[in-house]
Amino acid sequence: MNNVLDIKGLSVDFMTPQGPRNMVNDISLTIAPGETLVLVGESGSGKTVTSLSVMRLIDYDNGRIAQGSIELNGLNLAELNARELRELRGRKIAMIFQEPMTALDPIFTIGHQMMEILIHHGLATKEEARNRAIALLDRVGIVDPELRMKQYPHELSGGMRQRVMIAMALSCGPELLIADEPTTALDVTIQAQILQLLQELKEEFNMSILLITHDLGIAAELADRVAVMYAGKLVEVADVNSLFAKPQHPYTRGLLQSVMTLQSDRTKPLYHIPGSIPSLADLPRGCRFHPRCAFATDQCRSEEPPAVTNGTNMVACWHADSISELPLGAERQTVDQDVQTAEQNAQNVIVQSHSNIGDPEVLIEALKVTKSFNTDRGFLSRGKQGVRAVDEVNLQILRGETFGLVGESGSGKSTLGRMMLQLEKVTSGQIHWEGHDLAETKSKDLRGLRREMQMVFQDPYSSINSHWKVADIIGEPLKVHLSLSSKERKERVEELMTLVGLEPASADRYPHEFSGGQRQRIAIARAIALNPKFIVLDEAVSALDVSVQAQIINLLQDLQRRLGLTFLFIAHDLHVVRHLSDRVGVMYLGQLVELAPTEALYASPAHPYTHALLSAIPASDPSGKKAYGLLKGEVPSQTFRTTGCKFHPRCPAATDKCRTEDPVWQNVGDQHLVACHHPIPFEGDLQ
Amino acid sequence: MNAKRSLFSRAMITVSVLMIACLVLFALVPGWIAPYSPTEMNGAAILQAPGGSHLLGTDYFGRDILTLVIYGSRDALIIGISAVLLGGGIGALIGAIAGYSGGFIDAVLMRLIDTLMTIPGILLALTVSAVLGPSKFNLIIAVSISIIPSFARVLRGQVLTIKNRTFIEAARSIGTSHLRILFSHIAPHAFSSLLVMGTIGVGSAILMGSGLSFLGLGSSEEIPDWGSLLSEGRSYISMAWWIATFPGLAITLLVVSINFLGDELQSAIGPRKG
Amino acid sequence: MLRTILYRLLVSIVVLLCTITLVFFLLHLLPGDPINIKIAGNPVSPEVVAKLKHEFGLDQPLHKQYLQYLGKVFRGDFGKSLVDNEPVMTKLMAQFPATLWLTLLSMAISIVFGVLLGVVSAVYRHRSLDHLIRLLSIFGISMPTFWVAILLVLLFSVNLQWLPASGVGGFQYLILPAATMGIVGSGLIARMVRGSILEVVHEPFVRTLRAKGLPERSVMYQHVLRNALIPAVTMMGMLLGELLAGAVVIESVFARQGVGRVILDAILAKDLPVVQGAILLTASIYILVNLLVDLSYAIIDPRIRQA
Amino acid sequence: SNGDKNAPANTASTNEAPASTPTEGGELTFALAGSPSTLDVGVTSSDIDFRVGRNIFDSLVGELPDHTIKPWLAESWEISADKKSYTFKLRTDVTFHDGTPFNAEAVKVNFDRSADPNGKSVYAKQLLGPYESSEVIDESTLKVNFKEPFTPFLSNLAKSTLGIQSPESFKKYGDQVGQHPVGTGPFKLASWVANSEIVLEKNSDYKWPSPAAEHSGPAYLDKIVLKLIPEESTRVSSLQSGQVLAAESIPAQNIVALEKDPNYQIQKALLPGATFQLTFNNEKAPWNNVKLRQAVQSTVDIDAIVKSLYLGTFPRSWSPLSSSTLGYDSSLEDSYKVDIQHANQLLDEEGWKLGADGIREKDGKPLEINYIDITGNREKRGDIIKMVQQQVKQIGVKMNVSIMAAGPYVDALKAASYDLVGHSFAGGDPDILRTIFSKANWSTNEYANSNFARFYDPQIEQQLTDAYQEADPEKRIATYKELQQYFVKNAVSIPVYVFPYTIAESKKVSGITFDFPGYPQFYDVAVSK
Ligand SMILES: Nc1ncnc2c1ncn2[C@@H]1O[C@H](COP(=O)(O)OP(=O)(O)OP(=O)(O)O)[C@@H](O)[C@H]1O
Ligand SMILES: Nc1ncnc2c1ncn2[C@@H]1O[C@H](COP(=O)(O)OP(=O)(O)OP(=O)(O)O)[C@@H](O)[C@H]1O
Ligand SMILES: [Mg+2]
Ligand SMILES: [Mg+2]
Repeated sequence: MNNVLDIKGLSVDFMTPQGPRNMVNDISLTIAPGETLVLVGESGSGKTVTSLSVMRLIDYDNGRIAQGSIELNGLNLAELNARELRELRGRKIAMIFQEPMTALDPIFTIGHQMMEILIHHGLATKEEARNRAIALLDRVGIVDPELRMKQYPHELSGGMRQRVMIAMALSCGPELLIADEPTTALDVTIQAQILQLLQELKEEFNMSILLITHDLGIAAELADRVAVMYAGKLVEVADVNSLFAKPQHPYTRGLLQSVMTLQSDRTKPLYHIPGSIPSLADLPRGCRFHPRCAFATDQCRSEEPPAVTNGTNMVACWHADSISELPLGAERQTVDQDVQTAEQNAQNVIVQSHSNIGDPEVLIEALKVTKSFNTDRGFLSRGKQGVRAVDEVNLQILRGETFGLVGESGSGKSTLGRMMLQLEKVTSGQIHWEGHDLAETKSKDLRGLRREMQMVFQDPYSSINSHWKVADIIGEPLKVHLSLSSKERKERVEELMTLVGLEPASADRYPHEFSGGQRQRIAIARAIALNPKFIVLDEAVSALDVSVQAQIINLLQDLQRRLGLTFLFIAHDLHVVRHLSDRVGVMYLGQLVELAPTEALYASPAHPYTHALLSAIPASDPSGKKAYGLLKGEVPSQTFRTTGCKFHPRCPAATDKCRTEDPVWQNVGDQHLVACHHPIPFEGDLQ
Repeated sequence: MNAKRSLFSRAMITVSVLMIACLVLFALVPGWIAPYSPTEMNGAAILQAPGGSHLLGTDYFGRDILTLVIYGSRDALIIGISAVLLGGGIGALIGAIAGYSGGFIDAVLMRLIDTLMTIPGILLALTVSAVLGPSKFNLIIAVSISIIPSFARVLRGQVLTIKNRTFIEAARSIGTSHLRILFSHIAPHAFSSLLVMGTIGVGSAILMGSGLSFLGLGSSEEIPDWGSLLSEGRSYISMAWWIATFPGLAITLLVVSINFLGDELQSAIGPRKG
Repeated sequence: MLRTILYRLLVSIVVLLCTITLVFFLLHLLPGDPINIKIAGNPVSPEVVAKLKHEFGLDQPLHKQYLQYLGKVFRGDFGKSLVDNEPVMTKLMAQFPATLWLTLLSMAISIVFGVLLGVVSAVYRHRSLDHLIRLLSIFGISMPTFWVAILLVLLFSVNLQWLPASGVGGFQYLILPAATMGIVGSGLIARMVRGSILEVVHEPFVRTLRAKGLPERSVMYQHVLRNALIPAVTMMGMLLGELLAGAVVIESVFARQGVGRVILDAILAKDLPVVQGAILLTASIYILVNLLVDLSYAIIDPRIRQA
Repeated sequence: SNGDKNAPANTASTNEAPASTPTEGGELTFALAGSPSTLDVGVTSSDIDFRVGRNIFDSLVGELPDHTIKPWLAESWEISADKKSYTFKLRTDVTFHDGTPFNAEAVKVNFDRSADPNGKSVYAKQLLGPYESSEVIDESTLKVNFKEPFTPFLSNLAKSTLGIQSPESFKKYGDQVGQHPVGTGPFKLASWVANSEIVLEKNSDYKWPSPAAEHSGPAYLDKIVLKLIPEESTRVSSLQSGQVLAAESIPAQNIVALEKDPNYQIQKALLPGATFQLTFNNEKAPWNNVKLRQAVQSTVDIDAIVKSLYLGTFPRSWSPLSSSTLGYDSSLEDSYKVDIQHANQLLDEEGWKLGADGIREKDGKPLEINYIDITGNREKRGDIIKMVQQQVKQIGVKMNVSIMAAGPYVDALKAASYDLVGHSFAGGDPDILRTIFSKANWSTNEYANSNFARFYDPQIEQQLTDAYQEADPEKRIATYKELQQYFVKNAVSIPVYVFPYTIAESKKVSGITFDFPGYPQFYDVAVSK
């Protein structure tokens, strides 16, 4: 077969202050014409480095191809000089990056940046370049391309910028398009639009695509073949269907099982791969996966498994043959035991839990809460122009429940959560805590109340102070609120660490010595240190890799059960929300649009927006590939006030009434409320 | 970062550290090193050229230049370090408070700093020391005042970014007091850039101090500082070049070393700026 | 945009007011009676002292003096010199052009050499040329200006007799003083430009540009440099302040006329109205330049332009 | 000591330019050691103003180096019998630069203005002493009346301080007349850029030169460009780089170098008046004790100081009066010498015993000298103190030096909180002794004054008064000699050096002369091509 791209035995080294370090090790990959190869793997596994090596862009980051060859239609890229490479880049191979926000030069117009590439490659005169750029922008779905040509990147939304990036990548008609997590930074609805666009364009432009993602759902939907990376090595490459149906490598199997689906059993703990991905600086001997592998043998511990090719499929595991025959879930037994031992450890800790679990009494309540931010600072413009981040939201959270809050970026989820904890002053409305108005509470009493409510944040890297020792981080709330002796505090910290599954012995270490998942455990330990009643979990697992995400979710559920906690769980990942929550609220542009018990919401979303959100989720099952129920457009800016229902500009079912009248809350089922003029009637199972 | 660069840096760091260590040693125990007494005026040996019994020559009092350069390091370091501790400390505090409080307090404090900023450092120092009179103490005050704004600005910026990091919000959600947040959470993060600022600040304080001495507003103690030695020697430049040249060289080398270390510290903190 | 300009303008005026106040009280609260200094060492009767005090308004309570001064400043009257009775405004305006030319030329030298060296240094980063430039620019900012001035005069005026050692006149009189200040300025700018280029080089968009296949030349000079110059512009605004202040030393070493000299003399003579006027002049220029810098930001940087 | 004994005030030191016929026209560039603040000589007190003013304003009389008074704008004069009135006969052919005729009225206006007790005049007022009034007898006759006899008057009159300004200019420019000087002199102001340069232009109508002049008619030069260069080394570099043809106030170290250079010549004038002296606060303990003062006097090695700092270019001073002043007592020269033993003995006798730290003490108090001075190392005075500080250590005296800004300095003078202060006072007449030692000139709370010694002795006070009223030159000189002997014997102050006003010039320049108080005159100057 004549491959567009043929990578053979590629190894990449980076010069670091500590000397050269191998980041990608002995990778072989091929991509056929018109094929989509999806490269999946957890954070830090070397996906980006691989893709940059293909472009030889690692040269600019002190990277170096140590071994192997990269052939593009027979031309070895590893041996080209800078000028020859320049001629290929952008023209034969194009690339789209993860961060659309920063991937464009902020001080040049979109038009300039679009035309530049055509002119530099000598493919067009200025005039032709302009026309071609406009046509391309039009093709990637940008409205008013001529106007956009004159605009600067910051004037465009993230989705639009990513479209510009795509248009730019397409402009010279490349043979290979590399897309490195092109949708990770985008909302689900936008992600769906972009992915569909890529699908369409692939056919239209007849290119091959190397798509990098950590989302198996995306892989399932788009891939012809999937390559799985682990710690700088390829562990499995397979046709998409066979990979999902019959994964051969234990890591692939683990990944697939960690993925949550809309069908997973909410009451059971999630499967997770134990441990975490090793640092490339400190790799285990033998198979790099062996410390986390349920099937590891002595051979795995000492010898590196070779990549065994079998048709288009390839796997690097000593026991691939035997393992692939096992049904998925065979590992579960072992892992469940693992969880149980952790639980047993925790049992020894005396936990003082709150009473009246399950009492449906309201713990915290938001009454017509509104939050406006002034966007323009300075006293010349006080008042007027503001963002209504949260707009008259009413919400009750009951004792012991987990309330899930979903919605696209900027819909006001975090702001609402922060107002509930009085970290942000309400502009109007009230927050009632056990019946008391928090706004009326004196700041001294409020400090005391803080013991009862805590927060866990999205980013485990920035939510704990990197200059402090773990013991001090976890001990801080104890120090602030209780006058314990340092010995008592130390004991309590150790208890807490055990409780969240951290080694108490590591109390004297600094955060940078921990993995992301472990850091999130530290943050959780800090949050539960004072036996709070209520915890706001703001995207608490969004930044984590799938395998780690599952561990944390299990931990949270476990803690909630044992400590009688009440959770406000904020997330944009609908699977995760479904798994954890008892009830779910959907926010759009600062307003709550739908509120329902989890099962009801997922089974029969009543609001068109909820429906669109659910249908935009890629299903991690290649057999269930579907056409997206795409939502048009993007979330409009909040400063731009619309009359009527805020969702109407994007709503497929919008009527004149929606454009003029604010929707009122309707009851469409047991505790199932929706703010819509035309709720979707119950149709039975969504799938 | 490649090997070659670290070689250059390493060599320079070594030279700088040695240089500074030398001068600190001079400042601590000048008497052990200097060949003569700094106040000894040898009428029989005025304006002697370098060499012989006076390695760097003598000035018109017949004092040994090498001795004076060695003793002068004390004043230079005292002025540089105390001005940074005083002015930098005040500036950092103002900046931290402004950045952390935000709103009205921030606006007021920053306008104050802007005001200080509009009057160029040396002018401010000149005015202060002209009015207070020339003494080492007043010189330190003058130099301190003029370095307040830069510290305040940098620290405010630092605090503003740190303040918006989630771990600060986490601390607030725990109920940690503002004072504790400022000093236990924010301070350690701002420390590294404060260190860089401080290092470079010592250099510029030494320069400014010697400038004021040069203009005749320095200290009038028995042992001259480098700035006054330089100003003393400048009218002898064509007759006895060594009087002005060596103290000038001493200032330059000290400040170069300090600045170089500051640079290296900076790139150690923000490795990308390399 | 208009609002931004207005806002900045308002803040500038507030700052200027603060400066006037600060300088006024700084000078008036510190010890030493200016009239005494004026007549120092000469037998003058108390009546004359009183008369002089009255003439300069120094017999009034401080707050009255302050209000009067403020009122006069608003009418563009900075009072008159205690030493020679010349109106401060006239005095300063006569001196200002010389300082302006000096500052502008040294600014030009600083920018031309600074940007050039900074760019070369960044492009050849971590190579010998870069090391050399870094070393030079550190030396540039670390050498005392008066020392540099002395050495330059010794070389170019006394020994080579190429350039005049002092005074004001044609362009050749400007060269040495401007070069002295330019050495510091170029050092500062070179370091700044190098640093900000190296920062921009690591921005993700640079990777995009390379991925597009643009030649390194246009990546560096067209995109990176332009982005890097934005922060450098602030630096230049600040530099102007430094240079204006540096004029105090340079003008005195080179015996040039100029505001710096006036300030130095006036400070030593405690000629309050002149010191105040001169500092206000410097401060106003500084404020004005930084206002312009802020606004020029808006022109170079589209992100701010639309804000 | 330095061979300057009995030397005339003007010494063109090295090779004088050959006396050929001077070239007419051309311009002289001259580096001035400061920036005049005003050229209103009647008001100012600053030397630099008078130096420039000398060439713009003429005086009624001129004083020659031998202290004889010669007619200038006044053709002759008579002194009344009671010595209180002077009647001048003025020249009638003189006009000011602005065309105003010079006459008795013009002179009266000048004197009245300077003597006005409420006027701003500082030095001129002092020079007019007990001035009472001026009477215009006729167009060319003026009678000046004093309240009491005032012998220094004629000598004072010769100074540019009492140079005659155009009365029209007072009316026209008011306060600003200092920026627009109008005189009768050989040069008139053409332009003035502050801190940069002052340009003087030839007065082509000039035909009333000073008695010391060597030619008649207008000046040779068309133009004089006075470059204002306060920084001494810059001034010298400007001369060496050929930017100026002549420069004044050349520091010692450069004099030495320039004297050796065949392209330059050096001219010096020892300035008359009170020399630079270290004056004790004679009122304050412990230095009100003459023994203690004498101990310091025999410790300070003036020769060493003068040699180190001025490299032999400044003569050492033995008397509070400069050697070029009328009545200077040359017998004081070498009248005392460095004698540490003697000094120690004096201190021992007075009960000041050496303490452990090498400082003498008595009643638990250390023997300290608090010296104050103003910022700026003018004429290396700061350096003198540094040397003195080291020298007095030998006899166990600790010297504290505070160098202050102008404000605090004046405050300290008023408060009389110092023990020692350094100062000089330029002036033509020996009456300057009254300025620095008369009780009338003590500082009060109100303002600082000129008797920094805070010296008072009724008998000496009487002698000072007698001396300035005495008309007989012989007797007058005798009194002044007595006074000088007294001040030196009692170590009221320690004279240090006589300031030689020095001009270095290119060999192309000839004819720079000095008037009596030592200000340069450019009237006879010519610049060869
Ligand atoms: N310029 C560089 N210098 C040194 N190390 C680097 C460089 N770029 C990447 N690495 C290291 O290479 C390893 C692989 O990184 P890579 O970015 O390819 O991971 P990834 O799979 O893309 O992860 P993510 O999902 O987080 O994007 C990481 O350990 C990273 O720290
Ligand atoms: N401090 C603030 N100042 C101004 N605007 C703010 C501020 N905080 C939030 N906003 C605005 O309020 C809106 C809601 O923000 P919020 O962070 O609550 O959204 P979110 O739903 O949590 O989004 P994400 O999923 O991106 O975290 C956004 O438009 C945001 O720009
Ligand atoms: Mg990546
Ligand atoms: Mg959020």
